[in-house]
Formats: sequence, C-alpha cells, structure tokens
Amino acid sequence: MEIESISSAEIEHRESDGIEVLRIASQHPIPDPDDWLDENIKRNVIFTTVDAALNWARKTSLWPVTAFTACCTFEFIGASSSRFDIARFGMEVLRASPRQADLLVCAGTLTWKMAPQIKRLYDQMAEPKWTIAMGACAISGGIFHDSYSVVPGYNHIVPIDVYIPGCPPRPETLLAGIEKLRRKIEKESISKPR
Amino acid sequence: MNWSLSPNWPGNFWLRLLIIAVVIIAYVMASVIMFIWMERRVIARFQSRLGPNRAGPFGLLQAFADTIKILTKEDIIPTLADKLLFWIAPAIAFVPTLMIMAVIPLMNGLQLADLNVGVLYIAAISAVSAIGVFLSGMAGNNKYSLVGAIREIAQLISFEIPMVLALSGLVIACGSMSLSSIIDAQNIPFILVQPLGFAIFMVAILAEINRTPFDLVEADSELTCGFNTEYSGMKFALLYLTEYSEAVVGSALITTFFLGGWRGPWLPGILWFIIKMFASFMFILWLRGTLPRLRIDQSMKLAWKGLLPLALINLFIIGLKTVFFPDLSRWISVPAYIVISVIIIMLWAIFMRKERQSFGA
Amino acid sequence: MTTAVDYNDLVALLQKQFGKGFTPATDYVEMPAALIAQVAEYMKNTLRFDFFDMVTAVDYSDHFEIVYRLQSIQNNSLASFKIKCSKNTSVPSLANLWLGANFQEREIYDLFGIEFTGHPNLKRIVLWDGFEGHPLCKDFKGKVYDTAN
Amino acid sequence: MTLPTEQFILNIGPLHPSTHGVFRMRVTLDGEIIQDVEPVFGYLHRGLEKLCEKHTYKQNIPLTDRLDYVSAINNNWPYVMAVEQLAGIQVPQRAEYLRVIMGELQRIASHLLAVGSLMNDMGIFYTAFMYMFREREKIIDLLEMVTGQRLLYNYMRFGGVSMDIPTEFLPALASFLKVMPGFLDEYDSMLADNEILLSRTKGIGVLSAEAAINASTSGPMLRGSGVKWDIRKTAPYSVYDKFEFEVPIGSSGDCYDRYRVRMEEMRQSLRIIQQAVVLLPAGNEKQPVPLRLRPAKGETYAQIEAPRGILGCYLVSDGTEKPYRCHFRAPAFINLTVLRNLLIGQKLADAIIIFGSIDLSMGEVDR
Repeated sequence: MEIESISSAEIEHRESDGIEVLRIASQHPIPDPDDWLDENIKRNVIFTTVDAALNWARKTSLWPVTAFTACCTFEFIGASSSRFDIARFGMEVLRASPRQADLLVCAGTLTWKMAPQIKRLYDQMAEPKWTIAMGACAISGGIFHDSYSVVPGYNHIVPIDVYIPGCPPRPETLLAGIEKLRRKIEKESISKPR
Repeated sequence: MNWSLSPNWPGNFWLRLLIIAVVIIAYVMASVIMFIWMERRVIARFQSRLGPNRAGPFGLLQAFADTIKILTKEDIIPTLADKLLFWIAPAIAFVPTLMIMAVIPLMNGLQLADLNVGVLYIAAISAVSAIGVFLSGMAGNNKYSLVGAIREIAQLISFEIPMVLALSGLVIACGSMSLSSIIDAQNIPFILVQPLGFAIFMVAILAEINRTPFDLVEADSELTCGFNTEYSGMKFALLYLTEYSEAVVGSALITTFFLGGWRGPWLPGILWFIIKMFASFMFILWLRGTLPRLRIDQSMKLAWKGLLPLALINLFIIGLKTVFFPDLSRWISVPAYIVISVIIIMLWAIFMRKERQSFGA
Repeated sequence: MTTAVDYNDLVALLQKQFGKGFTPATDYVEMPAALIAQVAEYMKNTLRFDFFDMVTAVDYSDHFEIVYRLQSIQNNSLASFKIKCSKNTSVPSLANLWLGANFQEREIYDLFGIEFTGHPNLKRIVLWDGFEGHPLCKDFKGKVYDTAN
Repeated sequence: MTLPTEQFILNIGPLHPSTHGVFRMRVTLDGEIIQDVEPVFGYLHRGLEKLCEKHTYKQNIPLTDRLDYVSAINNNWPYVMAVEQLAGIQVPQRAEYLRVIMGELQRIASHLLAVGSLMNDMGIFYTAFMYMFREREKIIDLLEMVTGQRLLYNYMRFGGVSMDIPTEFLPALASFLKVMPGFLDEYDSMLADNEILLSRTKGIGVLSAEAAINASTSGPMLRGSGVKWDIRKTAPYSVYDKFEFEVPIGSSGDCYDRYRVRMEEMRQSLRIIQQAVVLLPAGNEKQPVPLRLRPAKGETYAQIEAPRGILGCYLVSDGTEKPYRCHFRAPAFINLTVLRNLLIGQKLADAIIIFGSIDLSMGEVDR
C-alpha cells in the first residue's frame, strides 16, 4: 500500500472541511442518555448479582481520559493532587489513550476547530463510557457563548452524563459530580441497552 | 527447622508437575494483584497523597475492580491493524514471563524443573517477551506505538549482554548454572560477595522490565501510552498483566540470584522469598517515584559504554579470585571486593560525567 | 527606565533619510505605509532597535491603522510607529527583519484580512481555512452558531 | 548500500499529555530526529478581543482573567492600568502595594506549575509535580482568603482592588513566607544536581541571546539566554521602583538555565513580598469610579512583567462606554515563534523537554 504524501496545505484543507461539516451537523444539542433512569427498571432476577458486581467494578475504577482544553484543566489537576485526592476513588490512572479510558472529562471551552478532535476521541473510546461536562464553558459555552468560534456546550458534539457547574468548579464540586456519576453507574444493567 | 518438599512427593511425576504448575501460576497472579495495589498506594505515599482507599479496606480490592472492569470493556481492533499480529502479540508478551517462573525455586523443593542450564534458559526466554511487546507495538498501526516498539528492541539488545555477563559472574562463583545450586552456594547472599555484578544486573533488569529510569517504551509523557496505545478490553488486560508480571519476575530474579532466594533463619522458605521479592519491588517503585527518564540514546550509551566494560571487569576479578586464591577467607574477600567495586563505579561515574559535560558544554 | 525616544528629532532624522511624510504625535510617529520596510531596516541596523515588541491593527470604519512598537535593549529606548492603509491594499512585511513579527503579522492577516507582502508563509493562524470573513473587522456580522432554535 | 528510509509525519496533537493545553505540532520525523515542525494554533481561539468590544469596560475584567488562566491576577493588571491611564484615575498607594503582593504570589504559583510540569515531561512520575502543587495550594489558600476564588480571581478594579485583605491574611502570609524558602531549597536539593536531569536538560534547546532578542521572546526565556531585561527593572510600573531585588539570568540559554531562572525568580518574588508587607500603607483600597466609565477618546499601551513575559494591553477608546479596540500582547504566543528553530535536529524526547521549558498556557496563546 503506497502511502501517498500529502502536503500540509492539503491536510489543512481537509481538516477545515471536516470542521464545516461538523459545524452544520451539530447546531442542536444531543439529548442526554438519561431516559432509562427514571422509568422503573424491571430487572429480572438473574442479572442482579452480576449487575451489582460489574457496576461496582466499573464504579470504583473509572479511568479518565485527558480531554483538557482550558482553565478547568487546572481544577481537575488540583482535584487529582495531594489535597483533594481523586486517587481515593481509583481515578488517578490518567490514561492518555482513549482506548483504555472510560470517562471523558470535558474540561474547558470547546471551539469549532477542536470539535472534530473531541468527536473522534469520543468515538475511539471503548464502549461502557461516560462523559462529564465540567465548567460553564462545557455546559453552555459560558462567558464565551456568543463568540464566533466557540461551541455553546459540549452536548452539541458528545452526549453528556453529568453536568458540573462553576467557572471553574471547585475540586469539591468536581468530586460531588463524580459521586453523582458513580450513583448513576450503579443503576445500570447489562440487560437494558444503554 | 527447614521446610522442604521431597523431590518425589506425590509419587506420580505428572501429578507433581501439575500441582507445582498450578501453585506457581497462582503465586504469580496473586503477587501481580498485590503489586498493582502496592504500586498505586506506595507511589501515592511518595507524593504525599492517599492512594485508592475506597474499594475495600485500605483499597485492597482496587486491583480486582481494575481487572474486572478492563476484562468487561469493549475489545476494539483498529481497521488498519494487522489482525493476526494484533491478536497474538499480547500472548507472546505474557507467556515467557510465566515460563521464567518455572525455573525459579519458591521454596526448598518447590521448583517446576531444576534445569541444570537455568541461567541460559532465563537469558533466552526473557528476550522472547520483548518480541511480544515489539509485535504489539507494530501491529497497532499507530505511530506512537511504532516509535515505542522500535525503542523496545533497541533497549533489549543493548541490555541483554550486560545482564548475561553479570549472571556468568555468578555461574563462575558457584560452578553450576542451575538455580537451586546457585541458592545453595549463597551462604552469604551474592549481593555482598559480588556487589559490582549486583549493580549491573539491577540496572539491566530495570531496562528489561521497562521501569524508570528506562521506561522509554511506555513513556507516557512522550508517546501517550507507548506500545499499548491501541489495545483495549481483554487484550489490554493481558498487556497490563505483562507489565506487572515482568515486574514480579524481575524482582523474583533479583531475590534468587543476589538475595539468597528462599534461604533465611527462622521463617519458612516461602515467606522469606515473598519478603525479599516485595522488598526488591519496593526499591523499583522507589526509583519510579523519584527518577526522571533517560533518552533512548543515553540509555543505549549507558549500556554499551557503561555496563559492558564494568561487566567484563567484574568477570575478570571473579575469575582471578576463583583461580588464584580460591580458599581466601570470606572476611577478607567480601570487604575487599566491595571496596574495589565502589572505586570502579566512582571512576566510571566521573568518566561518564566528564564525557557528558564535554558533549553538553 | 525605558524612555520613549524624542519623536521630534527622530522625525527630523528620518526625514533627512527618507524625505517627507513623517508627522510626530504625542507617543508615535505617523508615516506612509510604503516606507515601513526601509524605515524598519534603518531603525534596526543603525539605531539599534533590535527588539520588535508588538504589532497590532485597528479597524477604523474607512481605513485600517497598524501600530508598531520597537524597543532597543542596549540603550533602553522605545519607538512606536503608526501607518494607515485602506481596506484592501497590502503592507510590506517585517517578518524577514525580525523573527518575532512572523506570527503577529499572520494573526493580523487572519483576523483583519490585511495582506503582508514578502511574508514567509502568510496563511490563517488561529482560524480554520474554511472560515469566511475576518472576525475583528467592524463589519463582521457572521456568527458561526446561529441561534435558529 | 544505504537502506531506503522514509520520513513520517507525527501529530503531537491537540490532546497530548505534555503539550500543556490544546497545542498541536505536526512533526516530520526521520526515526527519532525531527526534520520539520509546523505548529498549529487556534484550538482554544475564543475570540476574546472581539468579545472585549461587545462588553463595557468593567465587564471585560473577568474576561481578562481567562487570558492566561495559570496566573490570572497578572492578566487584569495591564488592562486596568491602560484604562486608568486613559481615564486619568489615580490609584491609592495601599491598592498598588496590594496589587504587587497578589501579583508576586501569583507569579510564584505560576512558576511552581511551570517547573512541576517540566519535571512531569521529563518522566518523574508526577512526584515533583505533586510537591509543587502542594505549595501552590498554600498560595491558592492565601488568594482565596482575599478574593474568594481559587483559580480566576477577578480581583483588580479601575482605581484599585475589589476587596481589602481580611485581618488574618497578614499572619497567614507571614507564616507562608517563613516556610516557603525551605521548600524551594528542598526542590533544589532534589532536582538541581540530579545526574539524569542534568543529562536531559544541559545543552538541550540552546537559544542564543541574539536569536532570543530577534525572535522578541520575553520573560524567563529571554533571561535564560543571558539578556538582563525585566520590565519591573527597565520600565518600573506601579510601585516596583521601591523594592530592591535582582533579576536572575542564565548563561547558555538551554533548558537547564530556564529552569534555574524560574527557581531564582521565585526566591526574588518572596523578597519583594516581604518588603511589600513591611511598606504596606493604610488607606482605602479603591478609588470610587463611576460604573459606566467613559474614558477620554484616545489610545494607550500598558505592559507588565507577567510570569511568561511582557504582557501588554493596547487600548483604543472612542469615548463610549465600550472599548473600541483592545489587543493583548501575549508573551507565550510570541515566545513560540522560536520553537521551530529550537526543535529542528533534536530528538523527539528532547522536543518535549524544550517545549515544556518554553512554558505556555493556551488561553493566552490563542486568545
């Protein structure tokens, strides 16, 4: 297979087409994957113990992938440093590769030029995956929402499980958000498709 | 009171083979789980933070949670990946580490096969697991893992020779290559008898199992995740297991060759083996928490210009001792050799620093 | 103390060198756009202004204004220039004189649309190629995310 | 017979553990030697300068915090000084000293993070980073005591600072000043003569003095190359002329010198804070200023010595309550022009170290 050599101008052109296509496609937010939460889950008996074991395992070893763009990065790093130690929940293994991670922490402002990268990162992650939108910029574009190059909220690109308000949210708020996500994982069941 | 296992214990040869094989595999798996937990807690302690403590008492169940989660994750094979290599590579990487454990005596008689070519066998098999890591890097069709794979081969070749030379120093000292006889010859642990050999072997083992300061293969600040970037699910579990089982085998080799294996007063042999193995792993963790990473050309320069001459000097001195004054009393030869090796290491360090300064200016 | 150079004798010096067209103001020198390359060359080599501090542009409704700030580290002095250029003319680039001007001029081209002739690789620096229009111009109405819903 | 080799393009992409934010380098590699580097910006371009033209003068202050979010207080300073110069507002002495104390505390916190992440790139598995973050948390406690925020403080106003310091701030600051030099010596003993660190940073990424000046780099990068150029000394703003401190400079301009310059600058900042606490006068902390401030028509430029270099704010006002044009001279953005010359010919592992020693934060690079 002959690898054709592409000039950098050609690469930039292809990338900007990708950005345009994604921009037109994502004008409306993706609905949150929470519909199965409220209707009472009719669990059949067989799965309860398996569910409990799997959910416990997935809950206690959530490995985040670093999708850090802006200021909230340093609050997440603050949360994983010595004082607010996120490693107590087994989350400090910062896998840089999306294949092994199962939690996408969207921290910081998302711009249209960055949107295709985040979309590809989310698609590369292995299946039982969750996303946290951390900070006002991630929820609705925050202080920059009316700027020409900012996506008003990550949920235009990736479905979001937990929203954490704040600009930037304090590490305690982040830990509370992670606790909410862990409680959500407990309710999952392998019998019901996500 | 010595706990020992008579050579023909259950009578039937095959039954004995089966039982000991099961014991060794259970031992490796248990120590891998303990190593995963220990690494995360000890590194957290180095960094003045707590480490996992929510999963079970003191976070003991953290390793189980990790393995169950990784095993039940989706198993992705990238479209452009070389399917066969991608599927077989983790197995090639993991199986040799188990094969090395077959030769290591956990207790007086608890050894799968007392090969009389034990040292040669270990040197050969340890190269095969590096091939598995290399294949997993090449198969994933990811540029970062490609660079990681090439670095793995470069490091393996340059550190294989010093390791074998350091071990041959042991073989000369105790006359035979079988591990049980090496342990029998260690009335004084070889770490005291051959300190230079221990230093070279330690550095070479660190490079073999890709631990800091030689963790260039999975350099998470340069190559995202090195060779296992494209792996997920079951295959990543095997590679994650390989990384830790290599650490188990590395510390087991250090204990059998230089710390006297299962020999020790009062406690039964297996307990001494476990204590020494965890002690040497603690030393490896200590390095991981504090030392920065060497560049690939610096680590190869260290191997060829540093360890190789030192290993030859070590071999020469041991040969001199065994030929000319074989019956020199221990109270003279041990301190003498310690002083000599300290001087040699200081001279070499000054030479390497001067060369760096002239290069770096 | 970085003292701004005395703009009157600077203008006298430049007028002797390059002729008319220089009008001193309180803290900058007004000059025609075409001369900026030679003046910059002169400032850098003879007057030792070797630190290219900053260049930025301002969009007044009928014309652009580009403000340059040069500093000299040896004799700790500061000089700033201002040139006017109409909407679609191009301005000589200083990227070959000072490496520091390279990215700043690309950013002005990206956000204002002012061409810099002689620039090594003049293309958009912060926005993607497919972005139509130059955001920092006053007449930029485009909003990438139109709140249709 | 030479083996036919082929170069491959590696994207040290926007999401890479050691690019300190969303910065992308399209690197052409021949084996591990870098042949060509093409930096790609814009992944965090939030259009801040266009937003500044939509908000009133006071609404822009929280916007400037998000410029260089690692040292947020220093970003307000040039913008606030520019507006004060335009509107002719006189700042009381107590406010100037408070600004200096908070600015220097923020400089230490920013340098701690810069050196910590450089050690992280070098492979010390987060240990040095965690120790330096422990000190940064102490500084964040002090700043939170005054401003109520942890990372983006929104602290400075036109004509002074938003809040005066609470009574328990000075004793806490005194205990911090007593403890901090000990920690800095602890880091030096752990890192300064570590043989592997020396071999990884000495002689790597050498930037000569003329090349640094020509590429208009500023801050620790310029001083690392031996040029004694610090705005606090050469063009003292606020009350910096009342303090005596030295400007540390490196000798050969390699990564090790930049690391040493940052460690020394932290010690000098501690000296400045000690003198500022002694000279802190009484008085009100803010000059009353009308909410809908309409500064006089005209333009001005104010610059300060931010931890990453000369941070300037060029402000044009047309008499209305919204700035007509507000441009920020971002030091990290301009420091990156020299990245390409530094990286070509180096190995991939060195490129990460050189890039780490340039120390940038993407909010300020892309604006």
